[in-house]
Amino acid sequence: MEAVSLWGLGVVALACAVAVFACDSMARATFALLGSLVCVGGVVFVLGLPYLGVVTVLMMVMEMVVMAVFMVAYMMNPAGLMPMSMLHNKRGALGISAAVFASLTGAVFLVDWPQRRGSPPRDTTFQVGKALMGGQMLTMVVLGFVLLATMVAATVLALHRGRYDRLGDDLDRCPARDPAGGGVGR
Amino acid sequence: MTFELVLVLAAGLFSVGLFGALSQQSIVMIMMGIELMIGGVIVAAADFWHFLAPAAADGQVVIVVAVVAMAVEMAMGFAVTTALYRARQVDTTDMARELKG
Amino acid sequence: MVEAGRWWTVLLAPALLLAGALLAVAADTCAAAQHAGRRPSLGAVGRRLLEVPRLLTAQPRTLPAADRLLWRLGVLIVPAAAVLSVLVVPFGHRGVADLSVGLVWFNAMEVLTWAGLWLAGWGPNSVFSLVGGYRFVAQGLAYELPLMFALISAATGAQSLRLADIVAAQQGLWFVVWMPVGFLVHLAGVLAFAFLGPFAYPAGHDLAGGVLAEASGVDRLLLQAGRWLWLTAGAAMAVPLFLGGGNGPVLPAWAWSLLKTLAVLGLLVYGLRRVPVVRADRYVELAWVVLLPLTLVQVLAVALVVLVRQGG
Amino acid sequence: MLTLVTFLPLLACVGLALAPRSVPDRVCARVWAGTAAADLALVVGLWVGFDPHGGMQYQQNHPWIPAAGVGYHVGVDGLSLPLVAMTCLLFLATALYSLRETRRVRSYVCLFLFLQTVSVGLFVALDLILFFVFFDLSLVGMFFVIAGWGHGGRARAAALTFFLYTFTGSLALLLGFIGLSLAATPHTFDLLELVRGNPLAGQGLYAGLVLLALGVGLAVKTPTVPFHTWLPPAHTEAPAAGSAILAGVLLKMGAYGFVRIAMPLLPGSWRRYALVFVIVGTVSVVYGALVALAQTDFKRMIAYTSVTHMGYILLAVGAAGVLAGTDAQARSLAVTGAVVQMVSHGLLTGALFLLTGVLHDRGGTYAMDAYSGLSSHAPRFAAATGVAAFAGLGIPGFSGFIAEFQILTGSLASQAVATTCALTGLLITAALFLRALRHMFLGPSRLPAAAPATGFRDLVPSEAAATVPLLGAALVIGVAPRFLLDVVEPASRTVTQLVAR
Amino acid sequence: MSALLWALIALPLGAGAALLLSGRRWNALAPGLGLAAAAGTFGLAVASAVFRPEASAPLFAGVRAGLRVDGLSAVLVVAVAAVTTAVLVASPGELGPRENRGRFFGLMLLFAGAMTVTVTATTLPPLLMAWEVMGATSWALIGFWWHRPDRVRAADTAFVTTRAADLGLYLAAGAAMAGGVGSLDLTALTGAQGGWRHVACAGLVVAALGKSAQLPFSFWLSHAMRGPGPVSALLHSATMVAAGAYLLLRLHPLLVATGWAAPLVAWTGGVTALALGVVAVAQRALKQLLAASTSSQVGFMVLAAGVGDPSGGTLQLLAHAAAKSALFLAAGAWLTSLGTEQLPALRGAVRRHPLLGAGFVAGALALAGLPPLSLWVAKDEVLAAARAQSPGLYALGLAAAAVAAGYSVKALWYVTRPLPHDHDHDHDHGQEQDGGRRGARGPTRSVSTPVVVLAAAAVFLGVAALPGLSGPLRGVLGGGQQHAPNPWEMALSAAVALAAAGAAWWWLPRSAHAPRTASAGKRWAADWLSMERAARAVLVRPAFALARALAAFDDRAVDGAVHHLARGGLTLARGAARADDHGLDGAVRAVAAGCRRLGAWARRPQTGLLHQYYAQAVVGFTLLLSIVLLVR
Repeated sequence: MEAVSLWGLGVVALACAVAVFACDSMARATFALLGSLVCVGGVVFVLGLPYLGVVTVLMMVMEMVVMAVFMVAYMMNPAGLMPMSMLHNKRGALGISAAVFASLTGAVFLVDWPQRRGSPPRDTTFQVGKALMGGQMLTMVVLGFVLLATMVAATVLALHRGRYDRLGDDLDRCPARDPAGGGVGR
Repeated sequence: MTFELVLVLAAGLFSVGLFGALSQQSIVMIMMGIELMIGGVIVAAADFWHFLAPAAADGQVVIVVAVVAMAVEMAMGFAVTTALYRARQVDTTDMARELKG
Repeated sequence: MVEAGRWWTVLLAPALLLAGALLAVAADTCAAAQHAGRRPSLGAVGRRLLEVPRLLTAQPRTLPAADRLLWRLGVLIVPAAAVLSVLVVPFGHRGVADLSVGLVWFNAMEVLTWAGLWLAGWGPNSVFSLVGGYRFVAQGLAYELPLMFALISAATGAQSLRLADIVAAQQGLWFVVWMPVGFLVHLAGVLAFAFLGPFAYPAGHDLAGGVLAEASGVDRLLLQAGRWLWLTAGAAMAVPLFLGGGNGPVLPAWAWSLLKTLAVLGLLVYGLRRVPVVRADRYVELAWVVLLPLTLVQVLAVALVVLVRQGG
Repeated sequence: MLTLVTFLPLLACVGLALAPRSVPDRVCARVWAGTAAADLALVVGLWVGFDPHGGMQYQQNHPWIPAAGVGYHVGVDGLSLPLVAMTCLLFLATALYSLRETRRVRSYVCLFLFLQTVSVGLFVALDLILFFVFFDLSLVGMFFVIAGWGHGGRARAAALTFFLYTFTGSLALLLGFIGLSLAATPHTFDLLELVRGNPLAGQGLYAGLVLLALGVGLAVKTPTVPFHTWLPPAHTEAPAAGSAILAGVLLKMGAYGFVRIAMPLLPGSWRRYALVFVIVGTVSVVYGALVALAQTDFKRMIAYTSVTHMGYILLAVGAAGVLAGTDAQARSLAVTGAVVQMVSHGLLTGALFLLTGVLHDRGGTYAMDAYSGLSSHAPRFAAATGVAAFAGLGIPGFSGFIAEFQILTGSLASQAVATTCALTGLLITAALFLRALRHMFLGPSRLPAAAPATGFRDLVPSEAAATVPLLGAALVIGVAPRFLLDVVEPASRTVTQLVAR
Repeated sequence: MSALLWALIALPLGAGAALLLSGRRWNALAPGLGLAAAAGTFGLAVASAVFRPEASAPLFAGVRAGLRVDGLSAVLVVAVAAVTTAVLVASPGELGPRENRGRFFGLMLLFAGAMTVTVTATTLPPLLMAWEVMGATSWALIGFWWHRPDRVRAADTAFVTTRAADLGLYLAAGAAMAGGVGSLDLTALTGAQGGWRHVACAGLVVAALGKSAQLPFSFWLSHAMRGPGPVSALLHSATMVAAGAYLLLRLHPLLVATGWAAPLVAWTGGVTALALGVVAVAQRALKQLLAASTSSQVGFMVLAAGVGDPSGGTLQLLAHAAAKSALFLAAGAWLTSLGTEQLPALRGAVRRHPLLGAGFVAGALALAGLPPLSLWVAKDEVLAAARAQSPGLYALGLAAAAVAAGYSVKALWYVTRPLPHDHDHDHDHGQEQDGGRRGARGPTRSVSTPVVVLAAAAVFLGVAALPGLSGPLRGVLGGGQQHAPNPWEMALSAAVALAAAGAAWWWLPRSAHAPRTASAGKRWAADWLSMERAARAVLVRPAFALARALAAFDDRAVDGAVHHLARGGLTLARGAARADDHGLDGAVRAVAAGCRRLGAWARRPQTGLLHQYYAQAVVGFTLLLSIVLLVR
């Protein structure tokens, strides 16, 4: 049962992956990518990591929806109605990725992988939770900080009017000049 | 045998993502390519965890990190693209080559 | 306690969900009539239900350069996701599939509606539907975080993601008693992802029906069905999370679950008319600035209680 | 007491330098003269209290750089006291002579006060490094005097040649000193200990090299022939007072170095290489006299005569080193002659240069053929120059004869051939001085074009007061030399004994 | 007693110095003061001759300045004082009031003092000091009228020549010291060991010959004649030139001790006497004739010293001093009054000034060595001693005596000719080249009396020296000499002198009118045997040439070498600077350029194209991965 599902999911994932760069419409590319990543979530689910699998699907769906918003905002031809090739250096990229694929698969088959050690715990979610909160606390802290930094940086970068513009030249205008009203304290 | 096959799947995803990243001009498309590559990594991590070291949680931590990385990459990518777009109405890497050496 | 049902429960659950949805629609038409001053009559309800065969036989409108694939996908996803999310909910002491990560599954299916609705909005290649889709995404950003933390507070209280464990944890005391904020935020969330009542902003009349603007025929039917299915699914989910699932003094577990679900559903349908449609950016401000901290405090309180109880 | 004598001028110099700008030049000159007179008085006091047979007296010894064995050790004996007296007398003379100086008087006075301190300091120094420090400071002082107040266009070039040339010599000297101190078991630069210890007694080659270094350093300073080419330009460009001090005092430093350092500290190698010094001395005598004979510039001629006189000293000092064929009395006579020659040359050539200063001040040039029959214009000037010239060529009755007689008598015993050659030097010196006198002072009267319309003014009181005492002192030494010889002879006897050991 | 001797020296020297320094201030008083000092000196001289004081003072280490008046020096001291007084009496006449008399009298007294020290000195240093001072004063006096460059040049020549000879004294002093005679005592010189004695003796001989104007140094005496009359009278006749002879007379024991010195001195004296006699005969100017005659007469004294006859020598010295100073005074007076010293022009000078003329005639006769006069007697003594030594010397002496007679008579002949009628005419065309004051005025009495007195002294001295009376004189001189001249020698010399005088008197009128075709020999003799030209050619000119050459060599070679060294240093510095600029700096700049190029290369991969970065990253990682895998 597991092998069949793995095969299925694998083939669908690859198909969607290829579809991402094959189709013209940006929306279709986005949702092909979503499909591929959902399959990845599925594979993870099947490989005995239910929590991570479902969380991956959860995150990917939200991400792709947001990406779709940006896709439409920035792409010249989001709907892919006017087919044009947005590619460059196709041959080079193909060559490199083929070479990488060949070397990786070669490595996969040549390297004698060690035998499995130990058996999966009963509750994998508990295992990862315990690890993150215990031995891997440093990773958790780092991830926390990275996420915080990303939030602040992304906001700052994306804001049209910058962080300080709203506070006027001398940074002291009391009700900051924000385009949209509302917000705390106003 | 499934272990190697899943790894091949991961390699495949990684390579397709790589091809996309290298060949696409649009920043968003490149980010999609990178997302696929990270997806490959997640698959590989799960595979390693499942087939080699289920006892330890390291494989899972790698997946968590990969997922966070994907989220961060996404956020920062679009922030930069927004800033770039707002500044110069350009969204392809070819036109944003000011940081040329 | 709750063990996975047999194979036929897979069919029973959708049926029950559909029934619930129909009941909700009827209640809604009665409320609308009462609201309009007329007496709620069975005929009005019947007329409302006749909509289904009308839509099924209607000629679907075709639009130029519509992305038919994505459109069809979007319209299908919304009801499918609702149905899938219910599989995890335990009915009395038996659920269809008792996943160890049932709560996350429900959340994942709930997020799928975002994708579905956006696709439904993008598909017809029309401005109003696209804007409607965007509105839903914006509304989603608003309600998603408080809803997640509400679910997390329930999970923290039960120290597990499995719904059966959550129900079991509510033997003594229902979570709604010491997680009221979580319950309210959950209800608001249910209304939000069913984009009904105060949260009908994506399908707002100012956008000529928003997401439903271009939907016609089967598409429109599926979308409408999806809204009401999600409403009942949300109500069903609230029961095991906050209202102790099948626990109850006298009646059997499934009866209590049914009763509680109908109660919640009634509460929601009652609330639909009472609150005006809230604009997404206004709600996002309320959600992120007020509800989010509250739910965080809620989770913190729950975690402390759990620690004290476990520690002591 | 000696430190007071040495550093009194320096105090005055510092006082003057720090004095407010408003101090008029005339006061500066008077201060200089006063200080010089006071210094001379102190030295006379020293002389009176000096016991000829007491060896080194008025000693003061304080550690200065103990790590390197260098101490501030000063003292006077028969050799250095006359020279110190002569230096003070000469500085007083130059002070009086410069009363009428007009160009930048304040710094001029400060420089000369500094030079006096340095010169006296050198003669009283009994520590090699102290000697060397004063040796080099004198170069610096003289460089500025020549460069600053020299009248020729090439003053700066001459000053630079003078400085670089003698400075290189001083470096060789320093090398020698270091060699000396290293040879001593407790490394010390103290002269008396080195003399007592006689460190280089045994080492032949090493001592020879040290003597070579010392010899070259001192030879450059007392200009012996091969190293003398800096002297004539330095003199022709230097101002009168500067020339007087350069010839009167600075040249003696080199000669004094031979007697004070080279002979007592390196007796063995001095005896072995004495012949070299004799030959260089003799050549200097004859060569200096002949080249002087061929000069047309009066001051340059006198400069070359200085080379001759220094040659005599070197001859005497060299002869004193040769033990064969002489007895102690002859050698000490030669050394005494050398010291007296230093004193007499200082007085006479100092006077001569001051008088040439007068000549240049009036006539604007030193060329002999530009003047003629000056006696008619300036009888007193002519008389003074005549007397100085005759004293210079060794007429008895003046210190020149006393010195040269002792040198020649003392040196003939061991160096018959060299001394006879040196005798011809006497003759040539006589010829050149007479020729100069005849050209300039006697014969029909003719003044150079540059001479002012008022004619050739005679000696001004300040100039007379400067030159006449010097000639008077030379006369006193010439007539009654005993007062000087009583002081010098015991010291030269000790030096000859040291060389002979 | 030594105070007397110190006084004897101090008086002339002190007075002289005072007068010299006073210069023109006491011009009027100068003669009186000078004369007083001279007289005082004379008195002291007589006193010291009687008491024979001795004195010494410490001079150098182990060397004392000793003075003693013994037999020989006593006589001389008195003689010097006497002649000085006489000359000073005559001097005011010679020098006009406008002259700088203070300087003249000062120098004369200084000279007298120096001469006194010379004769009384017993050790070499004072002798040498006095010797040199005499030279200096003679220079000052010869060049007294320094306005005329030729006079000064003559003074210089005189001084340099005598100075050259004086070097001998230095040599002698050094040799004595070397030879072990620490005290430098003249008498002890014979004790010097080995070769040093010969060296000392040679030095002394040379000095003496130089000072006494013997061959080959005698040419300076002809220049000395440029000085004023009294100077010639005092210095260049009586005292200075005699000093050399006196020295040899005193050091006769040393001469004998060395063996070769005595004959050398004797023969030099003889030859000088003869040669300079001939030169005197050939002279046309009176003073030049007298100067040459002085040299020849001193030759006799040197001959006496050589053969070891101090008393004869001294007598000769005294006689000659008296006679010659008289003649010079007269000649000087005529030079001032008649303005010329050429013999033809002095024709009949005796008649013009009878008293002066008489003195001159007496002096000339004495000079001729005619019998009863003093010089004849002295000459006989010397010749007697010479004969004892070697007949050749005796013959030489006789010939010299004959020649002496010859030139004396020549002078006499011209001077005693009858006055030419156009008396005044002579005054005008008298050549001025002798520089005398032209016809200032007639010789006053002050000149005539000393001339007469001196002439009288010259005559009467002869009498005292006659064999009968010579005992006390020889006793005074202390030198007991056996060879008293036997009568036939005296007769022979008298005959020779008379014959020569007669011949000269006969031959002179003929030659006076003969055409002036002077033969080569005559011209050579007239030019003082061209000794000066020889000396100048042999010594002076090469010395100057050598001097000029050396000066040039010094400026170019030695100074040049130093400047080349400096210039070499500069070029080295420039070379180093260039090397530094192009070499090192170049290398540094090359490295910099290389870095810039590398920089450019490093920037090439930074194309700004994102996809290329990815490609590079991937290739890089794969390489890294493969390395890690391969290496492990």
